[in-house]
Amino acid sequence: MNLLVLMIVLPLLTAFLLSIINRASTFAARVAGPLVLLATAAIGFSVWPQLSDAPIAMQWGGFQVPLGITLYADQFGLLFALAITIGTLLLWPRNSKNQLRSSSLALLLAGTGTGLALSGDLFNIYVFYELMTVVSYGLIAGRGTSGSFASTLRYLVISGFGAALALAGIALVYQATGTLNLAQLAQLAPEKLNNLQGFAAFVLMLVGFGVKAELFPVNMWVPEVYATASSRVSALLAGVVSKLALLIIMRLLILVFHQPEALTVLLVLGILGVVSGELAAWRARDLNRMLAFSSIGQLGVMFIALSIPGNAGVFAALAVMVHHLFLKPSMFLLAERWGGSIEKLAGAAKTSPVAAALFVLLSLSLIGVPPLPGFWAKLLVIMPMLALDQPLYYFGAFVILAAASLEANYLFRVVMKLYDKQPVDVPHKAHATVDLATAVFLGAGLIASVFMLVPLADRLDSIAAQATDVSIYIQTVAPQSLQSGSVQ
Amino acid sequence: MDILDSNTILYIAAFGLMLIGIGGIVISNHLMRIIFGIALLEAGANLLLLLSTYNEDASAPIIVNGNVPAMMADPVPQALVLTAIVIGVGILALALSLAIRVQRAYGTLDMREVRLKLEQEISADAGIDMPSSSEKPADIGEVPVNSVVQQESGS
Amino acid sequence: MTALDHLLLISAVTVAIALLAGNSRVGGWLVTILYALQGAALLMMSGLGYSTLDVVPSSFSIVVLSEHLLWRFDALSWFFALITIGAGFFSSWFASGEWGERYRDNGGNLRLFHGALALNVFTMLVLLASGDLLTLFIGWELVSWASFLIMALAGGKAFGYAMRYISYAFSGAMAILGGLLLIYAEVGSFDFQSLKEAAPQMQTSTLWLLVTLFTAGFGVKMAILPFHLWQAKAYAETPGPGAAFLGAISSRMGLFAFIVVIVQLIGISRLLEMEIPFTFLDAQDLLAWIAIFTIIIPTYIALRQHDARRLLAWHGVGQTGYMLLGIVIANDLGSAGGLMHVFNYATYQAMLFMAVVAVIHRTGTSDLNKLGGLFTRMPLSYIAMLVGIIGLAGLPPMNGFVSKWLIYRSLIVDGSPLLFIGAVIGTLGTILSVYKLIHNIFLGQLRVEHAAVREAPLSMVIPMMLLAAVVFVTGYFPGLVLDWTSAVQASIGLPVLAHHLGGVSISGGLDMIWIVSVLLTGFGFGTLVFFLGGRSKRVHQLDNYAGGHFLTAETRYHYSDNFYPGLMHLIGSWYRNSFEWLEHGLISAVDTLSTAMQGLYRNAHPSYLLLAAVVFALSWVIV
Amino acid sequence: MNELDKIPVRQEISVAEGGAKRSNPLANVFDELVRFCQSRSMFMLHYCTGCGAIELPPAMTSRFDMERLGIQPMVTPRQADILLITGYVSVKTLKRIILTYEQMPSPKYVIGICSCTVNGGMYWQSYATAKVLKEYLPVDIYIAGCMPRPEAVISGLRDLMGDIKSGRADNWKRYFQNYDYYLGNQQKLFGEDWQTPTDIIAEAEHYGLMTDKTLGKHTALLQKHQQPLEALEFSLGEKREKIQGDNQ
Amino acid sequence: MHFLELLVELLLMPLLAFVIGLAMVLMMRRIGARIQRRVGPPVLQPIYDILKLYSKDTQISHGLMHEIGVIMGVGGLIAAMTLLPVPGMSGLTDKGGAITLAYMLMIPMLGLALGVGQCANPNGSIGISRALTAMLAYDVPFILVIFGASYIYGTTNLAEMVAIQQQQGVSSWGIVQMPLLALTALLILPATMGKHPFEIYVAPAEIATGPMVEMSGKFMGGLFVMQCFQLYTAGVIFTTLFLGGGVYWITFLPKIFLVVAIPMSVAYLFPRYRTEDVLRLMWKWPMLLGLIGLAVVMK
Repeated sequence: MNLLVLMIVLPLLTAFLLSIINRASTFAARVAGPLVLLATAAIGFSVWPQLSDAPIAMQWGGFQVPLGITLYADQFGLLFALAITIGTLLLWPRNSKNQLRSSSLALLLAGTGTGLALSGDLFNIYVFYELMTVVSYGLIAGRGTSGSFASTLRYLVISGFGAALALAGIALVYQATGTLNLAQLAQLAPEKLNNLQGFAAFVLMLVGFGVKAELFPVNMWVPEVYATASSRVSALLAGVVSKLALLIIMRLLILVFHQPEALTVLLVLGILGVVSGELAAWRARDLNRMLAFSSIGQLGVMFIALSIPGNAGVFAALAVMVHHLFLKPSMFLLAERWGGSIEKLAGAAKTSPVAAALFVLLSLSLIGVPPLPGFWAKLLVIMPMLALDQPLYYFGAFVILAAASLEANYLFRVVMKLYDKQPVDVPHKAHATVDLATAVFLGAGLIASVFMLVPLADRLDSIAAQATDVSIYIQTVAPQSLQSGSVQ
Repeated sequence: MDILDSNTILYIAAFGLMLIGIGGIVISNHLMRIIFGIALLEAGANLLLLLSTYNEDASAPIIVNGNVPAMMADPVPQALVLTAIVIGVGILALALSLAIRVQRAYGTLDMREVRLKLEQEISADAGIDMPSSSEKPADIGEVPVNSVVQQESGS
Repeated sequence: MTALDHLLLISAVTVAIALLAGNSRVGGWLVTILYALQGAALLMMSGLGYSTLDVVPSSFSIVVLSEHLLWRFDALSWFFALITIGAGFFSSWFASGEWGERYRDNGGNLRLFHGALALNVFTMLVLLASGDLLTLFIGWELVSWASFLIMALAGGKAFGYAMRYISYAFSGAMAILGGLLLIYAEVGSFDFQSLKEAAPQMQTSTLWLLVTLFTAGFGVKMAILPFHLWQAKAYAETPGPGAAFLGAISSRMGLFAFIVVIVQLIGISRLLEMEIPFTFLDAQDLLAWIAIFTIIIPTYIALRQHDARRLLAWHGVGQTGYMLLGIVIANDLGSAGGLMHVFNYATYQAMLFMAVVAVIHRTGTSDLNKLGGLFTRMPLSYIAMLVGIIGLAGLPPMNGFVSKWLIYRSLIVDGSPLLFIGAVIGTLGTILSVYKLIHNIFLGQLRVEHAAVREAPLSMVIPMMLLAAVVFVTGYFPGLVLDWTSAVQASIGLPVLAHHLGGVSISGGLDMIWIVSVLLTGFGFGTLVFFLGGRSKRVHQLDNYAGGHFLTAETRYHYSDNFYPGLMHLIGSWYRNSFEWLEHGLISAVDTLSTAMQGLYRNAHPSYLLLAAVVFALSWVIV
Repeated sequence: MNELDKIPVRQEISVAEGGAKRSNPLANVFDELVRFCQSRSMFMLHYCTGCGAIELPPAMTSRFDMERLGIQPMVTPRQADILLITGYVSVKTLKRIILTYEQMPSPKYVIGICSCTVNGGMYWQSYATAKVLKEYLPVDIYIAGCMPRPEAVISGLRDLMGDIKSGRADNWKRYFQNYDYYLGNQQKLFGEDWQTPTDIIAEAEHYGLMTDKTLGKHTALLQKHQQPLEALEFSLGEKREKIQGDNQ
Repeated sequence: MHFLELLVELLLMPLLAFVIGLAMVLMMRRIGARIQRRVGPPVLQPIYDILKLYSKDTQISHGLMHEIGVIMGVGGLIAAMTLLPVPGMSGLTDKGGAITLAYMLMIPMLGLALGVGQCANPNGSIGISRALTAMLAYDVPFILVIFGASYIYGTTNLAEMVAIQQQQGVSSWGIVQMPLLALTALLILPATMGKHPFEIYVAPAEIATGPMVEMSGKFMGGLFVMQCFQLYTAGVIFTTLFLGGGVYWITFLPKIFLVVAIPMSVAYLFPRYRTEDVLRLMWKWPMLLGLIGLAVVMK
C-alpha cells in the first residue's frame, strides 16, 4: 500500500534533495531525476494489475476516514498518475538555463500531479492543484525571456483568481456537508448538494480548476503561455497537466455533483471552446499558437464528451484524453524547431523528412481519419451524443464535425508548406535527436494502437466503468456507513 | 435576535472581502492592484472556509486532562485555512517577483501595455506582423518597444 | 483465402512494389503487369458480372465497438472494380515508358507517382469491397486522401488545388460521418441490411436529413453542383496519366457510394414519398434537377476553357450529371444508361487525357491557342482523340451514344421533357467544345515550331489505341457492357433491362450492330462516290484562299481563340462565377469569425471573462 | 541588277491539241456528257477590277437571268469555273488575279471584259496597269467594249459555252504547258522574287501536263528562291524531335 | 422480314432519297427564282452541277482528313436515309428510332467540320463555329418536338408512328393532335436545312461560303449530294411526325415537297440573321410554342 505513497513522495523528496545531491556530484543530480521517475513509474506498473479487480484506498497518518488524508487509486487515477510521471520523464527539461532548478521543478510537477490524480479528498486536491500550478509557473518562467515572465504573470493572475474561487466553492461544499472526503460527499451529495448552493459550488470549482483544463472562458492564457514557454513545457502543460485538471472535474461530476444543469454548462462551455479554439487556430499564422488554439479546441471536445451522462460519456472522454495525451506533446516537440511564421516553413520537409512525415501522421490522427485512433475517439464521442436525441447535443455533434474540417484545413496548410517545392532562403534547423526520438516514440504508440484497437477499447471501457461506479468508490474508501462528519 | 449577530457580520465581511478583491482584479489595470486584489480575494475565501463551521461559543478543540468540552470548534477548516494561507503567501511572493521582472523588461506594470508588448514580442519572435484586422493599415502598432524587442530577438 | 482476398493482396503488393521499384523503367512495367494480375484476380470473380454469383466475401474481418466490420464484393463492386483496375492498368502502362523518364528527368518523383497510383487503386478496391456503413466510411476516407496525394504530386499550383479539394472532401466526409452516426442512432447498427429494413419506417424528416447529408458528402466527390468548383483544376494539374486515371474513375466512387446508400439501402421509392412543400417536386426530382444543372453548367464552363486538360476535366464534371441522372430516374433504361455511362465515360475520358498528355509530351503545351495542325504529325493520337470526342459527344458509333440513348429514352418513358431538354443542351454544348478541342490541337494550320514534331512513343500510343478499340467495340456490341449493368441492376434491386448483344430489345429499341454496320457501309458508299470523281492533288496549307491574300508561313491564320463568338455574344454575360463568389463569401465569413475569436483571446483583461462565466452560469440556474 | 533582261520570253504559243477524240466510243459519249454538263453549269468568280462590274448585276437578275443558262456567281476560286476580269488591271491587282486563277480547279476559263483587258484601253499610258491580260493568263474570251452591255456579256458566255461543249476551250492547259512563258511575263512585271503560294509546276507534273515549255529559265529562277511548297505528309517519327520544353 | 428484302430496301432507300432530293433542290431554286421574278434553272440543273463538279480535271485536296470529312458527310447521310420510313419500306426504323436518327444526322456535320478544319482556312473554321452554334440553336426545339411526338405515340419508332397515324385516320395525325409542336417544327425547318434566313454560316460575301471555302470539284459535289439528302430528310421527318407519313407514294410525295416548299417560299423574303439572333430567335419563340404544346398534350 505504501508503494502508492512512494509514488507521490519520492519525486517530491528528490526534488528538495536535488540541490544537496548536486553539491556531491552534478552528474548524480542530472541522472537522479529521471531515475526516480523511472522508479515511480515502475511502482505504478507494479500496482496496476491488482487495481483491475478492485481499487485501493488508504489513509495517511492513520486517522479515521472523515479526518486525515485519503488516497484513492483506481485504474483511472493511476492511469493519469503514470501519464504525468512518464510524460515528465519523456519531456524532461533539457539544456535549460538553470538545469538544477528546472529538473527539481519537473520532479515537483510529477509528484504533485500524481498526488492530484490519486488523492481522494477535496482539500488535498486543492492543495496539490495549487502546488502544481505554482510549479508550472516556475517551469514557464524558467525560459527566462521577458515574454515568458509577462505571460506567466498574466497566467498567474487569472489562475490565482480561479483558485480563490475554487476555494470558495470548497468552502460552500464544506459548509453544506461538513466534510471534504469524496467518499462521504458521494454519500451526502444527493440530499445536501442537489440545490442551488451545490450548483454554485460546482460552478466555482469548475471555473477554478477549469483554468488549467483550458475551459473556454478562462483559457485566455493558453496562446500566450504556449507561445512563450519552451516547447517541452508547453507539451507537458497541454498534453498532460490539462488532463489532470480535467480528471478532477470528472471525479467531481461522477461523485458529487449530479445536477443536469452541470452537464449543460459543461456542454455549452465545451462547444464554445471548440468553436473559439478551432476558429482562432484557423487564422493563426505561427505554428506554436496554432497548436495552442487547436489544443483549446480539443479540450473543448473533451468537455463535450464529459457532458454526456453516464458511462458512455466518461468512456468517450477517456478515449479522447488518451489520444490527445499521445498526440499533443509530440506535435509540440515537432513545433520546437518549426516555431515562427508558417510561411517560413516552406520546404522544411527536405531538411527533416522524418519529422514532416510524423507531422502528417499526427495531423491525420488529430482530424480523425480512419483507421487512426483519432477517428475512433471521435466516433465514441459523437455516437452517444446523437443517441441522446436532444437538440443541443445534435448541435454539439455538428460543431465537432465542422471543427474537424476546419482542423483539416489549417493543419494541411502547414503540411503543404512543409512539402512546398521552393524552399525559403533561411535554412531550416533539423530537429534535435531526443525531441525527434520522443515524438517518434509517441507516434509509434499511435500506430501501435491502431493494431490493438479492440483490446484497447475494452480496457478503456473497463476503466471507465470502474471510475463511474460510485458504490465501488464508497465501499473502498469507507466500508462502514457514516453519518455527517461535522462535529457539533 | 437581531440580524446583525456576529455570524452574519462575519459572512458579510467574507463576501465583502471577496467582492473587493474581485473588483480590484477586474476593474483595475495596474498589476500591483490586481495582485493585491488576489490577496484580498484569497483572504475572503479563507474566511468563508473558516466560517463554514464557525460557532460563536465553541471552545478550542483541545482536550485538557481528559474532559471533553461540550462544544468544540471543528479543527479541520482551521487546518485547511492554514495551508491555504501558506499557499496564498507563496503565490503572492511569486507574483511580486514576476511583477518585478516584467517591470524591468517592459518598463510598465499596466496590464494593457504589458499585453500589447507581450503580443508584439511573440509576433516578433514568430517573425510575423501583429495580428490585426485587415482594415487596419499595416504600420499601426509600431511602438518604439517593438523595434527594441526585435533587436533582442534578433541578437 | 477467397478470390477477394487475392485481389486485395495483389493490390497491396502492387503498392509496395510501386513504392520500392517505381523509379526505374522496369519497375513501371512490373507494376503494370501487377495491374494485369489484379485484373485476372477480378476475372476470377467474373460470375458477379453475370449474376451467376451473388457475393464474394473476404475472409478478413474485425470487430470494433461491437460492430462487425466486413468486406465483400457484389455485382456493383465488381463492375466498378473492373473500371478502376482497367484505368489503373492503362494509366500505368502509359506512364511506364518515355513519359515516366521525362517526368523523372524533370524532377518529378516517379516512384511516388506510381506509388500514389497504386495506392489509389488499392483504396478504391477497399472502398468498393465495403460491407457495411463503417467500412464504407473508412474506405471513403482512404480514397479521399489517396487522391489528395496524387493531386498534390505536381507541387506548386497543384498544392493550392489539392488543398481546395481536401477542404471540400473532408467537409463532405464529415457530413457522411454525421449521416451514418445518425443512422446508427436510429437503427442501432452500421449493417446494410438493418438500414434497408429500417428505411421504410423512418419518418420523412430524418430521411431528409440523411439524404441531404449523404448526397452532399458523396456529391462533393462527384463534384455535383454546388460542389463542382474543386474538381477540374485539381485534376488538370495532376501529372499526366494521373489525370487520366482520376478523370476516368476517381470521382465515380462518389456515385458508387451514392448508389449503395441512397438507391440500394434507402431506396428510390422512399425518395418519391418525400415531397417538397409548396411544390410539385419530390426528392427524386430535386436530385434529377441537381444532376441536370451538373450537366449544363460545367459543360458550358468547359466551353470557355483554353487549356485542353481543364476543358476535359470540366467535361468530366458535366458527364457525372448524366450518370447521376440515369441512376436517379431509376427505371430499367435509366439506371442501365447511368451505369453504362460510368464504363463508357471512363474509357474515352482516359483516352482523351492520354491524347492530350501525348501532345503535351511532344509540344510542351496544352494551350489550345498555341497548337494546331498536328494531325499530320501525330495521326495516331489524333485518331485516339477523334474516337474519344465522338464518344464524349455521344454520337454513334461509339459507346457514349448507347448510354446517352438509354438515358434519353428513360426520360421519354418517364415523361419529363424539361430534364430531357436539359440533357440535350448538355450534349450539344459538349459537341461544340470537343470540336473546338480537336480543331485547335490537330486541325488547321501547323505552326512552324511544330513542323518537326513526331508521333508519341509506342508506350503511350498503344494504350490509347487499345482504349479506342474498347470504345468502338463496346459501341458496336453494347450488350457486352449491358450484361454487367443488368447484373448490377439485379443486385441493387432495380428493374433489369431487357437487352441483347446489339442493344435494347423494346419497341422503338436500339440495335447498334445494324446501325453501325449500316453506317460503315454508308461510309463505304461515300468512299465509292468520292473516288468516282477526278484526280485530286494534295496542296500545301499555304495554298489557301484568303481573298487573294498571299499567305506565308509566318502568318498565323489559325482560328482558335474565342472560338464561338456568336454564342458568347449572347450567353457570355451569363458567366458570373456566382459559385466562386459563394465560396469566397463563405471563406471570408469564416475569416471574420476567426478574427473575432482571436480578438477574444487577445483581450487585455481575461478576468472579466472568468467573472462573466461565473455570473452567467449562476444566473442561468437561478432564473 | 537582275538577269531578267537576259532571259528572252518566247513569243510563239504552242497550239494545244483541243478536243482530242478517244478511240473508245463509250468514253466518247461520257466525254460528251461531261463537256455538256460543264458547259451548262458554269460557276463564275467575277473579279470586279473596274467599271465593267456594273454590268453584271443586270445580267444576273430578273432582266437577263443568267441562272437559266446554269451560270451562278461563286465567291471562292475553289468553286469557280470562270474568272471574269471586268476592267483595267493594275499591277497590284494582277498579282491577286494570278493567285486566284492558279487556285481555281481546272477546267477553268478566263473572260476579259472591257477594252482595258484587251490592250489597256484608256489606261494605255498608265505606268501602273498591265495592258495585255493574255500575256499573264491564258484568256479564253475577250468581251470588248467600254463597257459591254449585259447582252454582250451573255452572248460572250454563250460563245464560251459553245467552245466548252465542243472541247475547244482548253486554254487552261496552256497555262501549265507554257508556264515558263507566263511566268516570264509575270516576272518582268513583278520582279524576279515573284512567286505565289501555289505550286504550278508540281501540279503540272501531277496531272501529266508537263511539256518542254513548262520549265525554263524563268521557272529555274523561281525555283531558286522559292520556299518549298510540298503538302504536309504524315510523319510517324522519322524526323528528329526538337527539344520543346517539358511536359509537366 | 426477309433478309434479302431488307438489303434491297437498304440499297433502294438512299437512291430514292437522292433522286427526290435532286428534285427538291430544283424546286428550291425555282422557288427562289420565281420570288425574284426570274426564270430559274433548267430541270436537270442539279444533275449538271453535280456531274460537272465530279468531273473536274484538277482538284485541290488539303489532306486525308479533308477527304475523309466529305466521305463521312455523304456516307453518314446515306446511312441515315435507312432510318426514314417511306411508303412500302421501313428499313431499319425498328433498329433505331427518332433519337438515333437525330444523332445519326450529326455525324455528317461532324465529318464535314473535321474536313473543313483540316483545310486550315480561317473562313472555314469561322463558318463551322457558326454552323455548330446554329445547331445548338435549332436542335433544342427540334429535340423538344421529337420528345413530344415520341411521348404521344408512345414509341420512338418512326414506322410505328406512321402506322398509328394511318390506322386512326387524319384526326390522329400529329398536326391535329399537337398543332403547336407542328408549328414549332415548321419554324425550325429552314434552320435545320441551313437555308435562308439562317445561312449566316455560309455568308458568301463575308467569309466566302464559310465551310465550303476550300471545297473544289468532287468535294463540292459531295456537298451538293448532301444537300439533296438534307432536304429530303427534313421533309420526311416532318411528314412522318405530323402528316401521317405515307403508305402510297402518290400521297407521300406531295406532302414532303409541300413541307420543303413552305419554308422555302417564306425564307427568301427575310434578311439574314446574325448568329446570336438565330440563338435568340430559336430559344425564344419555337421553345415557347413547343413547351406550351407539350404542356397541352401531356396534361
